[in-house]
Amino acid sequence: MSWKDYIKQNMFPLFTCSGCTHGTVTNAFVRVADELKLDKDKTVIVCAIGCAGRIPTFLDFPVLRVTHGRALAFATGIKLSRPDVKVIALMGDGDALAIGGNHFIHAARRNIDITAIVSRNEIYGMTGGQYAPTTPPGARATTAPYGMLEPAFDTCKVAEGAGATYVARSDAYHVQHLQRTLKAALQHKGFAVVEVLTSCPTQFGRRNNLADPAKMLERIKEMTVTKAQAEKMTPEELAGKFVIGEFVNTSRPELTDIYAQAFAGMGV
Amino acid sequence: MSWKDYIKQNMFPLFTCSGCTHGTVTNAFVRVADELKLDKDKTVIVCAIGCAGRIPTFLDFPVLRVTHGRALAFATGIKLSRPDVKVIALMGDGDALAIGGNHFIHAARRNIDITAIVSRNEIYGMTGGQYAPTTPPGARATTAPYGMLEPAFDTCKVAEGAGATYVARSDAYHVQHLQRTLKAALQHKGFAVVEVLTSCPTQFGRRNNLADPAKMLERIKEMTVTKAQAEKMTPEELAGKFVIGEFVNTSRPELTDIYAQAFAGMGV
Amino acid sequence: MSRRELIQGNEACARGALKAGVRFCAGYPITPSTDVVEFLAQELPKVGGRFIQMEDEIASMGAVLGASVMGVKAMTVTSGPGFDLMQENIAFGAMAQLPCVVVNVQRSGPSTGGATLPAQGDLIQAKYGTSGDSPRIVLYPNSVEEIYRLTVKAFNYAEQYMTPVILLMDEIIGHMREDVDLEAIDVGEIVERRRTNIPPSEYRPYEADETGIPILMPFGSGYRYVVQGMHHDVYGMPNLSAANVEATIYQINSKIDRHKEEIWLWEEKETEDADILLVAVGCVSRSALEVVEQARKRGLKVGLFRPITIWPFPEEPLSQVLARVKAVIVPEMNWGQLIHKVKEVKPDRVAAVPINKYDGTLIMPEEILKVVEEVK
Amino acid sequence: MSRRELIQGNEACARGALKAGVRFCAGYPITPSTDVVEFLAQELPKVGGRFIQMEDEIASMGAVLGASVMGVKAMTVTSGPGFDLMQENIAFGAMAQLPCVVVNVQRSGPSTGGATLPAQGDLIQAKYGTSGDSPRIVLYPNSVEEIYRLTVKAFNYAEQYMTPVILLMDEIIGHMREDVDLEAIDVGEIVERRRTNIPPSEYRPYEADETGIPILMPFGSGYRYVVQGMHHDVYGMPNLSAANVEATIYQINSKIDRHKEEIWLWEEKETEDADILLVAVGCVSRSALEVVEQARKRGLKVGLFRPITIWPFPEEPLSQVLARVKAVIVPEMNWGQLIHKVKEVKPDRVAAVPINKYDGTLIMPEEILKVVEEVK
Amino acid sequence: MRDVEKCEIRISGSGGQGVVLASIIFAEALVAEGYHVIQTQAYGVEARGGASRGEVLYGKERPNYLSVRQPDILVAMTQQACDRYLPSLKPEGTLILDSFFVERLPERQTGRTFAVPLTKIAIDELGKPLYANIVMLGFMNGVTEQVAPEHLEEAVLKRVAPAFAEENRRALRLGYEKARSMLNK
Amino acid sequence: MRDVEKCEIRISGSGGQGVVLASIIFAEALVAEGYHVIQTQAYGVEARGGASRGEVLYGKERPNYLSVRQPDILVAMTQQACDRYLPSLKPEGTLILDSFFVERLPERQTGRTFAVPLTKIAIDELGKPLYANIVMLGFMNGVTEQVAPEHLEEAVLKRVAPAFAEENRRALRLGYEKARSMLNK
Amino acid sequence: MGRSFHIEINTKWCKNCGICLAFCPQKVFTWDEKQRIVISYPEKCTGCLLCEYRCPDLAIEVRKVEEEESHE
Amino acid sequence: MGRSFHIEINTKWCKNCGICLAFCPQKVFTWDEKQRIVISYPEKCTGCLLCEYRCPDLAIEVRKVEEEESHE
Ligand SMILES: Cc1ncc(C[n+]2csc(CCOP(=O)(O)OP(=O)(O)O)c2C)c(N)n1
Ligand SMILES: Cc1ncc(C[n+]2csc(CCOP(=O)(O)OP(=O)(O)O)c2C)c(N)n1
Ligand code: SF4
Ligand code: SF4
Ligand code: SF4
Ligand code: SF4
Ligand code: SF4
Ligand code: SF4
Ligand SMILES: [Mg+2]
Ligand SMILES: [Mg+2]
Repeated sequence: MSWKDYIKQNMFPLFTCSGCTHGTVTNAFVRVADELKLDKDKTVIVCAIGCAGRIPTFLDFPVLRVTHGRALAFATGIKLSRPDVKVIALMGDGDALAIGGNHFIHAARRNIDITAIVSRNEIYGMTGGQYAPTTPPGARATTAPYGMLEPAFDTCKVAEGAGATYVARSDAYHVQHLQRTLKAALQHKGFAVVEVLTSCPTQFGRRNNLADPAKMLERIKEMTVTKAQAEKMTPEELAGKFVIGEFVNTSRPELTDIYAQAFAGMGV
Repeated sequence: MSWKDYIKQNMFPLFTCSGCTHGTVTNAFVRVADELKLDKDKTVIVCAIGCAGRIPTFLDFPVLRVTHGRALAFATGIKLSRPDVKVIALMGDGDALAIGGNHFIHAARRNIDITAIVSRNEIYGMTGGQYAPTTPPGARATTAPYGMLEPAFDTCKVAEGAGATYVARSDAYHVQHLQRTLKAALQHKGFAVVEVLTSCPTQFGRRNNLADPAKMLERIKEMTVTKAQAEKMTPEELAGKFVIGEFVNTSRPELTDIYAQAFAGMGV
Repeated sequence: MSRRELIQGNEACARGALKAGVRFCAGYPITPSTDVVEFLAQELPKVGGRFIQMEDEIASMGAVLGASVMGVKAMTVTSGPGFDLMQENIAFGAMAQLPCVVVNVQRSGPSTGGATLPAQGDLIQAKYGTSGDSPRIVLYPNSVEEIYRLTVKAFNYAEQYMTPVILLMDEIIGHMREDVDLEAIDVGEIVERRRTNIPPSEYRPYEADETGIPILMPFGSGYRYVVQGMHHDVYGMPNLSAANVEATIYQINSKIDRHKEEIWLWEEKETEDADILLVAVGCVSRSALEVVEQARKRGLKVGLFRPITIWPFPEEPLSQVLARVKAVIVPEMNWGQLIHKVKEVKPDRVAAVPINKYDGTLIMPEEILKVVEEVK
Repeated sequence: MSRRELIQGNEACARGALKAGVRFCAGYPITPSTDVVEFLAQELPKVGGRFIQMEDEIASMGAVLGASVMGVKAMTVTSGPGFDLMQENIAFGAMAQLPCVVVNVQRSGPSTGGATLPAQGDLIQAKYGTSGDSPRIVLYPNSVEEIYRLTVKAFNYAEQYMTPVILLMDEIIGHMREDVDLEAIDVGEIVERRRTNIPPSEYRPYEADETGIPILMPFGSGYRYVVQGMHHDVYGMPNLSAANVEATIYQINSKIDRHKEEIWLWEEKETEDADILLVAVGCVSRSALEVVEQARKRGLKVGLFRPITIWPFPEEPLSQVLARVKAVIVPEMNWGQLIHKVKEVKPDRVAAVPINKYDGTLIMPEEILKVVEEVK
Repeated sequence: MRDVEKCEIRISGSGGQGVVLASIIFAEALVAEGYHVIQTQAYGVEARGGASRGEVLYGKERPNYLSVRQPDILVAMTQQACDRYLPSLKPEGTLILDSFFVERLPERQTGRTFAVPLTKIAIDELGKPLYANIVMLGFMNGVTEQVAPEHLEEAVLKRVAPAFAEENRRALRLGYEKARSMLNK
Repeated sequence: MRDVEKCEIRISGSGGQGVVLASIIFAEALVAEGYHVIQTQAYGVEARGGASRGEVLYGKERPNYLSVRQPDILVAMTQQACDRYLPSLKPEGTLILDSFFVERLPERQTGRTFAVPLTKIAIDELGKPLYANIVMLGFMNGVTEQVAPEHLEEAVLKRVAPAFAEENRRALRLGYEKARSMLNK
Repeated sequence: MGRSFHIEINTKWCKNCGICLAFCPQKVFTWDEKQRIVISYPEKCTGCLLCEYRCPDLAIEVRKVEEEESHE
Repeated sequence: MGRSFHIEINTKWCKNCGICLAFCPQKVFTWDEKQRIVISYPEKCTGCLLCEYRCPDLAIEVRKVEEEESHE
């Protein structure tokens, strides 16, 4: 097996824009899938609507692509009804955190064994560049013609506050770090969240003088710092930066295990 | 003016069960309203469905009682369209955190100037005793006939993770603390969350050998510790306890202020 | 007689679901439907099934469809406002062709309305609650025994036609208790999802065979494909070509329309020689039955046509009866919904008289009888 | 001629809303409707208004109603799946009698379907998308100019009848551009919410006067009462007595039904002597207009009846026309929705012929003409 | 036991008095007795503390209609319930009142009326007001003789916690005996 | 300019080529020219990089029907677009191809066909391929003479960033001159 | 000049939950035979107001009374 | 025994975004006149794989080649 066995090669190229680093997450994901030798027939990918949510249809897994924002709700039904199957949710930031925010925090609370990967491109790509709950203050979006007025979520803090047992951030520039992080998340038992900083040159870039894919990735490079670096920085220096690394890696009983234990000996 | 001017005396008694301490929150609220001399005509109460959500119809304010879980969504429209009006959302725990969880985290992110008071009775009272995302593990509910299997939210951590600028917890036993806390929250500028531990003798109590209202309140007394006490306790000792007090009290630009500044000089 | 038990309508629904083989239920509490999930929360673990209370109705419906894609018989239960919230995902199920059962125990609305009051306000919504052309099979029982049988039927239809099926109830039939011997009821064959032996490499999940109904192999069984709510090709891949869009919409709708004669269920009571026909469903049909009895005693030729499948609406059977009668009376606990289907079908010659009650109480036989006397 | 501009349908909608006095818009992006909110995001601050993108459509609809209760003219804009999600809160608006405008730019569905493809699949949902008996006024324009005028009308109806009004569009009319001189369009009077001088102590918000429509004083104006979606008394307090339930449902529905003749809007083209009537709405009605022209040239007596208010459906005006024709053809871009209303109204004598296209493309004049030739 | 063609019972009171449960128990006893039974209730979740009622329709044939219109037997365990439902009672019907709560006794021209301090009996003899509904069932059956006492007892025991079986049996007996004694004098 | 009773134009290409924008600009010029115009497009968000098209219908009367069926003028800026839409072109209609991308030139019996390296002109003369659509507009108007050049220029300037006005003007002129030169030979 | 406290229970609002009784530091309240709350020892009241604040039905009021007044 | 690397771009998948070019530490790639990516200096490649991992279209493969092989 190689990473190519995890994609539908005959469907490629991807439908995405040139330089869309959602694809970089896919790239890392399939390599880690290969490294972990994920069983394609005992794994289900759940995704939804948006550019990030469409890419998984190009993966060679059983793929359930659901209504916008609802990946984790469907995933919960999958996992609880078939706990033996590995469940991975691949989501856009609007998908996971705007309309899907409630399922996100409840999946975290339940600590159900799902790996949730959120591609944070700071915009609604698919619908043409509206602001997301991750758009940086001041940035332009079609619905923020005077610059983004709302504060952005710290996804990792939301996940942690809600109870996720694995929480980490990586990005599309630091691809090796990204692979390591995805690997750790996929091996974690319980609800694992990885936020990946990505870039949308078409809808975010064009409106923010960053239409060039390489420039957008350069920006990610510049705005990320490791936990070690962050520790040495002042709050002012940290403003606008994203810390990459693991924030939570802990263990508490996983939901389908709790069910299994509670009902052990009962039923069939 | 006295606290009685803040209720519709002619509609009393409350519809609630004997010993339902949602009413104790109401009691504290109207006293603080009186203390702060809230202008009844420049304040709007928003609430929704559930026992906690029905009590506010007995308050002598303009009251918008909306669909289950949506209080903060409606409140956002109220506040943004009329920033001069004070907006207070009174919610049940299912209302605020189960179906309403997404609005809760987004209101926190936006730091919109709304005071959100969540009455945590650890159950769905109105619908007859189903489990809530706050029901303690092991407790019985009609939908948890074998005891609650899911972990409960730490509301204050969720609020903090999402960005609320005032976060505190109090309870229906420590009524003076409760009044102080509500007062601080109501005076805070930005999104303020107060979780109040309350008791539902009918639906939670009956199923958990605590049908007696006084016993249920006794339980709250026993399960609460102050921050000072908590600091001296081990994690084991803290298990199952709730810390009362202020967790976040910070300041960052408030949403309607940001709008006002961004558009100052524009328009009418 | 000895095994007759007093059983609540909602409980009969849960027991019917277990009989049909339900193994997953996700729900969110809402009066007057909650008893169903409470019963399942108790019973599912005993048969190796799972119940979960989700964060809201959207999530419940999502989780149910998640279970369905794994090949598990799944259901959810709700009422009015919750049914509103489920619509988008029900339509997803229709589009993705995932079987499941959605029980809606109607209450008085719109909006929060009256949680504890009976009404029949969701008849049209049950079919047309979503955007786009979403097919629906909707069943509406009128007794505890029938609730049990139709719940089984609902699962059977779901699996057979690969689509969400709505079981519509009302507060009265959901909460009432009747004596029944469930064990003695012959529910017929329990339908299981079709399977195929086609090797995965040749499998085209959304290519319908002569039945017009796709065979969707459960995820995790060695067949890898895409299940989604966007227009798609035979592999489930997103595709917006006119041919694919047409094929998708045709497939999901025609599989019901083509088989409507096998799907239709209805009851006729004394319609052979009726001058006046009552058309009624659910709790109101029980009053109507009483009216037929009492009217016949008075020498009035009154009959009852009771659609049991509300959707697809049994148009032809009804129109056959309507061809014989002089007038049709449609008592319903809403502002007027069933009447529209009746008007669509009825000949010009036949007067259609609505009786609408929307005060949260059951239409009484006397109220119908009064109109019968006026119309006759 | 000189002030004619090329304007997009969606933009005309936003500009109509501004003309009508909209001061609050909450939305959630969804193709093909998003242009409307994008335009408002740009323009609202200039008139002291506010736009916010909420976390989802449920929240958008909630925020809009929150603004409405403060007396602010408010709107939201969505499409298919988002419209599904808004239903519960739209019904809340209907029940609480809060005016607002909901724009639904239809796309191909059900579910995610085809975001960029035109369809007319939400005609019935627009009225019956929620549980219970929820009244709706639904307007459906067919040109850029009419979008502008009907958006103003939608706000006028909303404020006049104290109810949410749906402006239904389709992808084609939303995205097309036509040359219009908006400034020159006379939109008539801009309706403002009624007010009262009754002192707060005597104010009973939900006691309808002879118009049947309540006067709801904005919150924050010195009147304290309860606005809610549960059945309530004249003060808005929760109340489930049969009398109150009946009064609530009667009030919200009859205020539309009683005034339907003032609300109805429709267009007739060459119907006086028509043998064959086309009934069509939105983008399809433009093809139908072309058919009328071409058919007349061929000597075929074809006319068009275009409902502009889809709900309340202009039954009487249509039935008057139907009384004169021999056949009626109903071309629509769905599996068959408008046809049901037509069948309800038409005499037995008149054949009703559906043309349904659901492949995500516009029905072409030729396709209709072919059926005209067959029917004639 | 009496042989009944068709009968309607309404048991009314307030939220916490267990009137709905009583109606279910009685309905189950009627099933055991061989009747076709429909039991319904005014569902009280949104009316806590407010009026509450359980109803039973039964007969040799399955009743069509689903709601009690004119009860043959009316039980009222509060003043409010009595005031509200008395008009619906058949003129010749049987009225049973809990005189502990119903202070204004109604005047009736026809039919039998029994004013019994059901709750007081429960408190005095069983220590808890919550047995009042079971006392009532015993009493009602005592005066109306609809079901064999053993069927009623079985039905009660099926619905209460086994730990309290004895108390419930006693409550039933107390009610039944009260009925017999009132009928005998 | 020509006096046109009724006309349909289809401008087709791929996602990033600005064909929809070009159709809007041309439509605006037509409005200035006094026509009643309808502009539509195949909306490309879900078809990134895929086929994309803008269409204009216009005439002295307002067109009823909303979609181009048989264009009088077809512009194809990619091979794919050319292959796909050529069959719809009126036999006597005008075909304009960007020969930088369209490598297989179609054979037509009737009508005019212009193969022009639009994108190459844009790259060579203006340094950026993205001016190709404006070059195309100049060219199209040059060969079809539907609108006064000043109306077209105004329409272009209304839709582009002021900073790039000069480049756009030049692009227009390049296209127009190319047209004139091709027509003259 | 000592003080005493006047305690008033609004019996129309009170639901006899017993919370005031259970937590009054001075044991001012008792039950009657119908399980209703009675103010049995008002003289013991220290005016801590806890019962007033805790009452879920807003049914208690505790008022300070000057000694002289209370003599009347 | 030295090594070299064989770089292959799947031109059907590559969208010429330029990310590989911009971030290749060895400046292996250049643009052609139609703004397409060209592997101009394969010999400079150190096999760091960053281009392969960063490519959003999974279009690059870098394979290690033993010197001998690469001579052929
Ligand atoms: C209920 C619903 N609302 C809105 C939409 C429209 N929609 C499609 S994708 C999307 C957001 C895309 O943003 P994100 O999730 O960040 O993904 P990206 O495209 O940026 O990868 C939206 C709002 C929808 N399909 N369904
Ligand atoms: C959309 C919707 N779903 C479900 C319900 C039913 N419902 C009413 S109140 C409630 C929960 C009540 O719990 P909580 O918010 O904790 O309030 P409490 O009654 O405990 O004070 C629910 C689920 C509803 N009204 N609307
Ligand atoms: S629009 Fe943005 S997110 Fe979507 S494919 Fe293009 S670059 Fe990626
Ligand atoms: S059910 Fe519980 S929450 Fe509701 S009023 Fe009774 S005690 Fe309070
Ligand atoms: S606390 Fe209030 S409601 Fe409870 S018994 Fe005391 S006075 Fe009555
Ligand atoms: S004020 Fe304090 S001392 Fe006095 S009755 Fe109340 S709780 Fe007891
Ligand atoms: S990074 Fe990939 S897609 Fe981009 S230019 Fe290089 S090979 Fe092509
Ligand atoms: S492997 Fe490294 S050195 Fe070689 S081409 Fe790729 S990025 Fe450059
Ligand atoms: Mg995004
Ligand atoms: Mg609660």
